[in-house]
Amino acid sequence: MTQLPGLLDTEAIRKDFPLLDRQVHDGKKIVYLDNAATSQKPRQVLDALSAYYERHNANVHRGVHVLAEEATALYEGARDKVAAFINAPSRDEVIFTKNASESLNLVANMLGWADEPYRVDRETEIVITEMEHHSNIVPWQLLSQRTGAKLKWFGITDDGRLDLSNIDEVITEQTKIVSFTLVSNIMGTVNPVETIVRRAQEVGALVCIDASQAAPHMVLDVQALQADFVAFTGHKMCGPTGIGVLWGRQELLEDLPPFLGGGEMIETVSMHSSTYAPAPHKFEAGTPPIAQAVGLGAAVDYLTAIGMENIAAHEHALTEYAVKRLLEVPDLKIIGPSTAEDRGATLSFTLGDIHPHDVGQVLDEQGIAVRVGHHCARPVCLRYGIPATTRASFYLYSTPGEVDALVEGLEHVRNFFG
Amino acid sequence: MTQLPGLLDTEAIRKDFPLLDRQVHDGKKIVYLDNAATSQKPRQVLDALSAYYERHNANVHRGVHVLAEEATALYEGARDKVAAFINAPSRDEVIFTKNASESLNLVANMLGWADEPYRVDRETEIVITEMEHHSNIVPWQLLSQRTGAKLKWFGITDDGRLDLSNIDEVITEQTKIVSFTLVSNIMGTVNPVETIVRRAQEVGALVCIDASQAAPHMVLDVQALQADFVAFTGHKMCGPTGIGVLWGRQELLEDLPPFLGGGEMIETVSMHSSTYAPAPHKFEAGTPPIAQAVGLGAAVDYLTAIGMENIAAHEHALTEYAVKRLLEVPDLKIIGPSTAEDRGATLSFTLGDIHPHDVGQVLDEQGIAVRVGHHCARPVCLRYGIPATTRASFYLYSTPGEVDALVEGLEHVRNFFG
Amino acid sequence: MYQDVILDHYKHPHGRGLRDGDAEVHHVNPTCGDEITLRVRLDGTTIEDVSYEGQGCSISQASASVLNDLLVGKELGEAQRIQETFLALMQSKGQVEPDDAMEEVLEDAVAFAGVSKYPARVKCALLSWMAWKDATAKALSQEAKTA
Amino acid sequence: MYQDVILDHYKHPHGRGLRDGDAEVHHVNPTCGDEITLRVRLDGTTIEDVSYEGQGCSISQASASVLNDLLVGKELGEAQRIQETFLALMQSKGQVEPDDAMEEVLEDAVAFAGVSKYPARVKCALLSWMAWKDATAKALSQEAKTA
Ligand SMILES: Cc1ncc(COP(=O)(O)O)c(C=O)c1O
Ligand SMILES: Cc1ncc(COP(=O)(O)O)c(C=O)c1O
Repeated sequence: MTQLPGLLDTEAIRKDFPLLDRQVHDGKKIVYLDNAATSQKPRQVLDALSAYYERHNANVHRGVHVLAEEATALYEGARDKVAAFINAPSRDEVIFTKNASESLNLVANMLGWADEPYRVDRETEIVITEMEHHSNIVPWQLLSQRTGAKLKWFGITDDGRLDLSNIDEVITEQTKIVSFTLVSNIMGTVNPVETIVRRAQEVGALVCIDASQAAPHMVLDVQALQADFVAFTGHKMCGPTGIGVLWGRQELLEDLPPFLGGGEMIETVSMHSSTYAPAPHKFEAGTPPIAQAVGLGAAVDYLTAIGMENIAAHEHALTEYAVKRLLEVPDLKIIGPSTAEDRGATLSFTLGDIHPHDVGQVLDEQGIAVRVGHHCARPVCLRYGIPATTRASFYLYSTPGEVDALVEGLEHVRNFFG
Repeated sequence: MTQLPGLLDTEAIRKDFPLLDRQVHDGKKIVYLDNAATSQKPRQVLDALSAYYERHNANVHRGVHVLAEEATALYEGARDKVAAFINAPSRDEVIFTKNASESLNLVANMLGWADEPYRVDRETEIVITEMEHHSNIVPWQLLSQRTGAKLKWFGITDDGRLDLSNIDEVITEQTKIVSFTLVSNIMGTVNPVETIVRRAQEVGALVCIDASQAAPHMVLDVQALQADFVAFTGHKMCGPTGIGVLWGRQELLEDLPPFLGGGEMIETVSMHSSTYAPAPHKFEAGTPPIAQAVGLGAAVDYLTAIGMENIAAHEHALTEYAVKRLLEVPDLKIIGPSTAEDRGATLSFTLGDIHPHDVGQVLDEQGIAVRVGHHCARPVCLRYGIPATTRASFYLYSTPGEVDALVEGLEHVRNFFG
Repeated sequence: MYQDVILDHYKHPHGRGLRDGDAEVHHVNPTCGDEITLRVRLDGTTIEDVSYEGQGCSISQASASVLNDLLVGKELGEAQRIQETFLALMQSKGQVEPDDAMEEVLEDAVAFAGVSKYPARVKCALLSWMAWKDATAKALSQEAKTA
Repeated sequence: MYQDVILDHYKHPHGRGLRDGDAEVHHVNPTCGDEITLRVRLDGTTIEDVSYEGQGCSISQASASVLNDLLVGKELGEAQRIQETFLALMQSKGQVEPDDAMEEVLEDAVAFAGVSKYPARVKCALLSWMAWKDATAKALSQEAKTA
């Protein structure tokens, strides 16, 4: 067994994840390297879900019976946990959504319906980047189409970094909002937040950070980031599906208009008009994802107990090893940074002219789960003139042995199609 | 034990619901009469959730590995189950959302961004009713504010029915959409769909039905309803929180614009423009509530096995009994229909001048969980000049014994505050 | 939660009804529809009367009655101290066991300690107190203007 | 899934390259980026040539090669029957075990039976067949116009 400094005790950790014992294709133990798509869930999270449904299930808020009080305390308790996890100045800045995509659409729509000084219209500009997930592209394209605002973006360099050389032309006095990903979901690139935030602040633009690929893997401190909004999603960080988070600065959440209307988000309703509850409730219409919030709270507890610094160190060591081993595979070309510096544990590559679909399929036959395609970041594939990539992505339970299995698997792919 | 004709074998059914064994306030077994807020979940649904997370969890669509194929099959299989449950002409007409509120907002926003002939603007009118849940009021108020369309509504009669006497003045040639609830969540009233749909069709208006309080309790056949959109929510029908459904007619889903933008809902994305996937995916941005859809599929299986007609018959018998027993309580006044005809198993009432908060609290001390307040239907309270009601609502596991417990509990409340 | 003291005040409220005042406010608890109209009459810095009318649950009604008992006749500074003590008790989530010192200040109002365990009801207990604070501020600012 | 027959066609595609044609189409599978440019040349109702160029996975490439084998030289009616049989096989979700009659019609293409179990790959296998159908329709409508 390869031993690397900085690794976690994966033997112990893997015992918490029932799915990692799964066997596929006649008894092959699964090698799960599709963590950028979604993570597996520890027993602790599944237990929290069951306990919620078996003992405390009720609709939240306004109830005077025991179950309603308990469910409300659990749901709002999850908000406290998430707020602490991201070092939010106030728990009321944490909005629960259904996923990161809704969080990002929420920001775009708040601004689309906002009054001055936030209003986005044909006089103004929106800035994104070429390495965004579709969920941080399409909402801004829609906003741009519907308001007339101009959509601009940063390009990418040959080695998978943001090209900020023209930052002063991209972010201008017309810019109302800059939205970008902290970590690329296709290339693993970690972006230089400070440089972008500084320029945005100079021109008075708001900053929205897509932390979907960051929150699971590193310390996320919304105050240190100095952003105005930060979005992420539960299912990639050991939590259930069906829950996302938007953190936003309190004064913005107070000033900006609501998005979805309905129960829970109101203060008082008459047929003629309604007034809205204070944030976060203003942005949480309808019965929220109660059990899912409770599950996310348990996930945050789980990650915190292991320590986000330790998880980051583990993944860094593993990435260093994986980059080295992958570059030994003939004809393999990494799309994105080809060192372990300023990058996450997500590695995209091409393998000669073998199509990623074929790479993925033959790996699957060996029990190795990777993702193939454009990974909801098609502009990156267009940028590099490739139809798709094969992507292996690691998490706190991934091991050097799994990296070895991947490399062996790729050798097999090469022989198979050689 | 009271025996009524038409009752289900609740002794067997209750064994499926772990929460119903819950004891509160020093060993009192819970009497859960807050089913209009949310239902409890059978073991079968909790098992489906666990099995999904423990054995099949992966992100859906586009994956070539086993887990991704299995997760996709389970998620899309849930869509098949829901489509069959509501007798949808096509599975592609079933959109998964996070809750009924999102479903209703989705319809309002589709129309807000639509081109002719669907476009809602200052020349047009939107029709709702005074007995809607806030989730079927606020989205239309927002749409009306943002487009200039006029919002109109049907009033309510003294005995809790829709007042359709002026239907030809309310629904006119200017009406673009009529949105109303099939069953009132505060009064239990079952509304006369046919009359409203006929008039809407006459003037060429679309019809959206809020079936949140119907889907859990009766046969729901979207073709028989002849509506254009039908919305409901998973957590009230034995399913998990975090999942809702919007059914829409295929041609409308093809014609109408998307709402949330992001991964999964696109066909192809470039930085300059995007094209959208066909429905239902067009309306499902981001990672969907996968486990929650699977759970809802299991809920639908569970309900179907018992039989929606049987559940309706059970609740009808129980409601008849409950109405009779409640009217025996001095000073108790039912808000809404005071017979069991054309009404669901949701009973709101006032008890002399004892405030509902006090009624609910003292019932809670006896282990009886009811809801108090305006039940997200404040216009109904305004209509009847009351601050709030106490609401008891039943489901397939409710028993005549629980009705008796409620009536006894209310006697205690009267003595306590007498 | 329903201490006898609370029920007594609910059934036999003290000082209920609207009488002359220097300022009037109307407060509503939108989540449950509780309402109160409350007037304050000052004599210099002494509270001469707090009169009120409203509808709501036993907790909100009893709380208004207790307030009338506690504050009428007091100096403003003293009244404010009582109000703050009551607020702290209500926000204690059932963690505070009223001691003799607190009972000295709050008298009958210590009976509300149990209510603080029920987040949904804390607002009911505070409704009249918030209204009083508001009305007093209003009365003082009017006085300042006319002075 | 990767039958030897499929791998052979992938490594040594038949009839690859663009040659003269009566109509050309360009089809894309947006989910994976597979692309094909395909031309059809007709001689009356006989398919004289199907030429193509493209990029994609082994399944889509092999499928185009098999198509060329099967359809070139056939009458249109016959070709359509083959196309429909192949489509049915691909939509069978692995439920159809090709029998002799089917093998008679599809020859090497029965090797794709295994692909039908993989929903994500069925579209790859069908890409060239859909392109052929489209190109043929185009060629026929052009002919009709010029006739
Ligand atoms: C009639 C009605 N419509 C809509 C809703 C909203 O459902 P949800 O809160 O799940 O969005 C509810 C329940 O809360 C309801 O009873
Ligand atoms: C960088 C990034 N942003 C946004 C998303 C969207 O998250 P979700 O699909 O949970 O909405 C993802 C993952 O899919 C992602 O990787």
